[in-house]
Amino acid sequence: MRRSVISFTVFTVLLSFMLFGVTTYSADPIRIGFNLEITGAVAGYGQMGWEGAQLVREFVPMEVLGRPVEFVLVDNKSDKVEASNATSRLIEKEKVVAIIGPMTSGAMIAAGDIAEKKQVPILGPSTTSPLATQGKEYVFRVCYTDPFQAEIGAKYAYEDLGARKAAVLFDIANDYCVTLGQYFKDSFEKQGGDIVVFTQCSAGDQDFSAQLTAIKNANPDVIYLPNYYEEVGLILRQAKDLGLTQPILSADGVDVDEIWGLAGSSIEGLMHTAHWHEKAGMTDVGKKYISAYKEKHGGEVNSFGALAADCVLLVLDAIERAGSTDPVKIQAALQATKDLDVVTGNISIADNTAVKSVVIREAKDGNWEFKSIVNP
Amino acid sequence: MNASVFFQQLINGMSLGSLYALLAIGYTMVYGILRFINFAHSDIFMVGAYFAFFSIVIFRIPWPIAAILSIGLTALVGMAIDRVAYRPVRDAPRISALITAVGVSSFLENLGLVTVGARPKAFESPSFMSKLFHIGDAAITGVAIWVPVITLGFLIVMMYIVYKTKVGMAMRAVSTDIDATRLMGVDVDKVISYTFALGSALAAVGGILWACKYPKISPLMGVYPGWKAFTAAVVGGIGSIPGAMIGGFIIGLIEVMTVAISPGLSGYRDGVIFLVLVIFLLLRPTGILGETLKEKV
Amino acid sequence: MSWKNGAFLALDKVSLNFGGLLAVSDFDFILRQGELVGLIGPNGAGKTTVFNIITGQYEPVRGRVFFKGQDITGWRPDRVTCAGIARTFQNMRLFGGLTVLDNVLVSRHSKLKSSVLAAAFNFPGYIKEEREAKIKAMGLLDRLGLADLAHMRAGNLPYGQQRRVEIARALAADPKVLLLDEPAAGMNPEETIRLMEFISGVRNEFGLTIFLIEHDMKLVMGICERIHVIDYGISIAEGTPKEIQDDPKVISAYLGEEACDYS
Amino acid sequence: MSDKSRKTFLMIIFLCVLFILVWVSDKFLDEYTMRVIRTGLIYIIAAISYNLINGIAGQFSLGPNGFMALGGYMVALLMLPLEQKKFVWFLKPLIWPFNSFSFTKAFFPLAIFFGGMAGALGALVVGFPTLRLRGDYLAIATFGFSQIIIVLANNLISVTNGALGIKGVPEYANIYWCLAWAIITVLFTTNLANSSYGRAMKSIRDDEIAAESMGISIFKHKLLAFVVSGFFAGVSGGLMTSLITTISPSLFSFTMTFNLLIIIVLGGLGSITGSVITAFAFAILSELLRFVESPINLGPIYIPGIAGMRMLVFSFLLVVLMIFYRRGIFGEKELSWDWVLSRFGSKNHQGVKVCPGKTEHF
Repeated sequence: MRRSVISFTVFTVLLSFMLFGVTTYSADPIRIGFNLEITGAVAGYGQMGWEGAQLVREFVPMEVLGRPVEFVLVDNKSDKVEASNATSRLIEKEKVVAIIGPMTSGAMIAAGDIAEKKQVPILGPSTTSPLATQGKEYVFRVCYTDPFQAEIGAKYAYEDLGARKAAVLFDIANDYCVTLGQYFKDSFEKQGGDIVVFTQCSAGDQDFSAQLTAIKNANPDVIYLPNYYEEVGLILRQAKDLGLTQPILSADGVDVDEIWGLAGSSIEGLMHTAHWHEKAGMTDVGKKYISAYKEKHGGEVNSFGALAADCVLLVLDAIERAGSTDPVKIQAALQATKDLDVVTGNISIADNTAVKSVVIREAKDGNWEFKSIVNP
Repeated sequence: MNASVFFQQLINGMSLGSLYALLAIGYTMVYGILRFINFAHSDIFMVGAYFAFFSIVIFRIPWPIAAILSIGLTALVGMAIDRVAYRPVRDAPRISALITAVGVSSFLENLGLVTVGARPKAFESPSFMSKLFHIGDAAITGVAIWVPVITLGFLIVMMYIVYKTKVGMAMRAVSTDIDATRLMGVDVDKVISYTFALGSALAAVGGILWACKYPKISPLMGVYPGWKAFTAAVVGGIGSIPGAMIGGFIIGLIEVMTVAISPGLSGYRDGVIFLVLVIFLLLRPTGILGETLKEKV
Repeated sequence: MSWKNGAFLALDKVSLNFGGLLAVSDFDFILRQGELVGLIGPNGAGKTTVFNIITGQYEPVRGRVFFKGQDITGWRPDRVTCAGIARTFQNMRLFGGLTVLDNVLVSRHSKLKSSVLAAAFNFPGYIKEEREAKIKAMGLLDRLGLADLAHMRAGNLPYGQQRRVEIARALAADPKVLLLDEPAAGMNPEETIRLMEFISGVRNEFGLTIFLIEHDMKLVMGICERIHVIDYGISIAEGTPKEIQDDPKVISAYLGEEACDYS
Repeated sequence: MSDKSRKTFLMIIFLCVLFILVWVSDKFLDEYTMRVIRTGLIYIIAAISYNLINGIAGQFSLGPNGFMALGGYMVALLMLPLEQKKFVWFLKPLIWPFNSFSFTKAFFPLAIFFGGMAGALGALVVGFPTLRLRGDYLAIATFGFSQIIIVLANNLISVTNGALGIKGVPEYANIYWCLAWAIITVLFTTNLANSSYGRAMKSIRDDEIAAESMGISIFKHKLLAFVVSGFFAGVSGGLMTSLITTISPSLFSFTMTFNLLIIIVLGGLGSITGSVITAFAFAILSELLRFVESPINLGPIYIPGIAGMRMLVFSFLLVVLMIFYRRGIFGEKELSWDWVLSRFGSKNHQGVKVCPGKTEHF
């Protein structure tokens, strides 16, 4: 009995805490919210995003309109419910002027709905699904959409690699992989190519030998792997073990340092559509970002962090141009972004999506080598 | 599917299956004795792989010593889990033990996420594991050959321990009637501790071999192999060590052959495995080699 | 089964084995309406197994079970109970988390006509039924001297009272035949005597046919009209208490057992 | 006034007070707080439905996430506006009949009801074969089925849109609907648990063999509990989908089941009151505990937060609870008017003798 009285009391106290607010803020700093996957199934991406965003502090003064800029991070546990609540919290409680994240499209779709309603701009570093921005004025992305990237991949495979038969192996449980796979197939077939194997794996799979054996048996000219680095690393090893020698093409999801370790020597020759390359017109901030990254974390930079850094730069620029911290004005300024130098290149915003060039890179001798660039 | 592709897929299935088998033995032993599913077993498997990772990559301990060290450490972790979490709920209703196991499993996974981070680590396997053999058109890695061989070796050791040694005798006695064995003066808790140690050691072997075959380790790496291994234990007949082996091979082969026969349906692969599990539970809950356990009225 | 026409409950050459071990073998038995029959035998003789076969917990490998002329072999236990055979358990299986009253009410559940929705939405028809069930259950508890304990958790009661709750629970199912599995186990002599009176009493009051397993020979000899002896799953003797006491086979089966001072 | 009508009267007053409270908070509290409260109410529905099968009927199921997913997809398919449907299914077209109609706002409760029916139907299909199994076997089989539901959701792109999920579900799950469904769930489940059927379920939980021997059809009652549980799981899944306006297979992953398990164990297996309180507290605490694990940034001093601490703490709590405090906060007890009246000095209250309902107080 006494115990339940105590728990009731504790509960009530906590509730009142929540209702009447725990923290008081000075109106002074401009607050930018981060709604990231810090824990849960896809925690790696959120953690990379946060790393990247933090790095911007190292080389860009955190001050706009004469006021300091503050970052507010909220974990969404890779969960849609939490992503919605987190967005609401950032807007209502933390009074942020713009939100960066979530990293994944699914969570962004949930979060974007709330940001749209409250008219606060929300920027997805790597939310490539076309559904994320569809019908939304306040939802932005700084990466390209899946259909666009898949089309470039398909064109490159057909024209530059001269492939006529392609195999696709994608993760059915991941919207990014599904959309890329499907659009690659459509685009490749439209150009006159033939998809000989269109096979799936599922999140958490570690053995792809059955799918790869089927691919080997069909003997395609190119293999398209529109998956994240975690799967691609293993697939590459297993493909090599099975004696697959075809060129392998992947997408921006592999641009993480860990891919080198995961794939080992099998990475040699992997090509992918990427956001940047030093030989493809690296911006000043990009160079600063890379040196700051190497200094702080060591290893190769990853695109997830870089894209989150892009978001920060975009928001800072938009606040500057808007001359106000009113989220509505910031949204208008974001939509009007033209030729802005960010970490991954020079971008403009059209249809709430970054217009940027696609770089194609190839893994050679432990480095990404520049292959080609496709301008929008 | 021509003969060489079939052969290739067979090899794929066998080597995957023997990894499941190693894990399944741990499930089956604990279930045979305590009649409860050790949900945390799949995470002990993960812990084993991380121990090996740290001793090899971070501390640069030579391979064979590192493997033995991490197997021993994992066995200790298994015993510790039993001591701390499972022993207190041994006399509690079954559901309490199960929920405890689910909790321990989640605890280990989240502990992993907090301490080593969510991003996967690349595992360095010894060179003899990654050597490539060609038989006809089929390409076989060293690991694909070594895994079944090592699994068989451990199976023989396990069978010896369970059927020929005093501890094994005690284990079998406990699994038949825990109260009667206690009355006969056997330290039941100790026997159960040994069971956990053995099961966890095998999980560590599985984890290390798994990491050699799929050199990507992450805190959640055990989840899916765990379920599939458990399915293998059920299919083979829970409580039976050779059954776990057979079940492991069956699940490995089903998994590979589902994709091999129809690549377009590979998205349903996990669904097929769970369907097999459910079908076995319904039609033959005792599995292939299991014994019927009748509830006493 | 013409020879069993007079029988209320009949077992016809019933056999059951557990993993090659014969638990019951070719067991023949009849129970006439209104009788009070005892089943005795040394430990592990298969007495409870006979009960389990009757109530459907086990399905015999051979032989049939008849109740009121109907073949009930292989029926599920709940169906057997609804047909009119209720039982108690040797090791007592009360619903420990429920109150005494609720334990008894569980047995009334199968008599319920209201649907789930009627019950969950408290329709008047259901409330009436529930009230009637409660009155009946309280009446039974009162009859067994348990009315004061109606709202106690059954699991918290002392042993003797739990036994009585078990009997009340079985009676609440409105049985024609009551199977009692060692009702006097763990009771002191005084309690046993009261139990004997009680059993005879309920038999007359409810017009029951009773079949009981008991170790306490005083009780068995005192109230049973007929006794059936089983050893190693085989029926070895049958007759009135007097006949059984003098049967050499029974004496040899019990030789060495302390419990044979049934003077 | 009779005991029963007094309770009815109190209940009506309580509901009125609750309604006024909600109305006031809806007017004066910010949307974030209201959103958390709505999440809490939905968790209450899910937790009670899970407690019905696990705590009251004593059957360890690990599959409520599957039934929630079924309810969620049903509501999404029914409520999504037609033009949105055309856009969302851009990989493969949506199948008939969902591509030809959508419900208007007025039919939202009906859609939720259909969501519940989808969950109930799923529970029937899953329960019919699996409920013959006991204990851990049942747990695995239900887990297996819930995984199969998720696998199907990923693969049946022309129904579920696969991993891309469905977006743009209208947000009609306002505080009143959430509260109404939560009240319906609490009342229905409480009544059911205290009814003859509920007793039968509890008897199965306590001793299956004895229950069967008392004339209870084990299978029928397990299935009943499972289907009712599936219904409310479906309802909660539907409300959740409408609340966050989107659904995809990852929304109802095993984590959801794990959360619900913590909730019902913490509240006390079998206690509806416990489930209500812990479910609501869970939703609020998971928001409140945010500041514990988020990094603290005080100008020059930067304290990195320990991400993932919440889940670690929850798992630890679950194990500790099972070891030391197995019965949870409420055990099997319920907060009842009898108790409230006896605490707060209603004179001459007699709730003993042949008083209906639970009389066990804490």
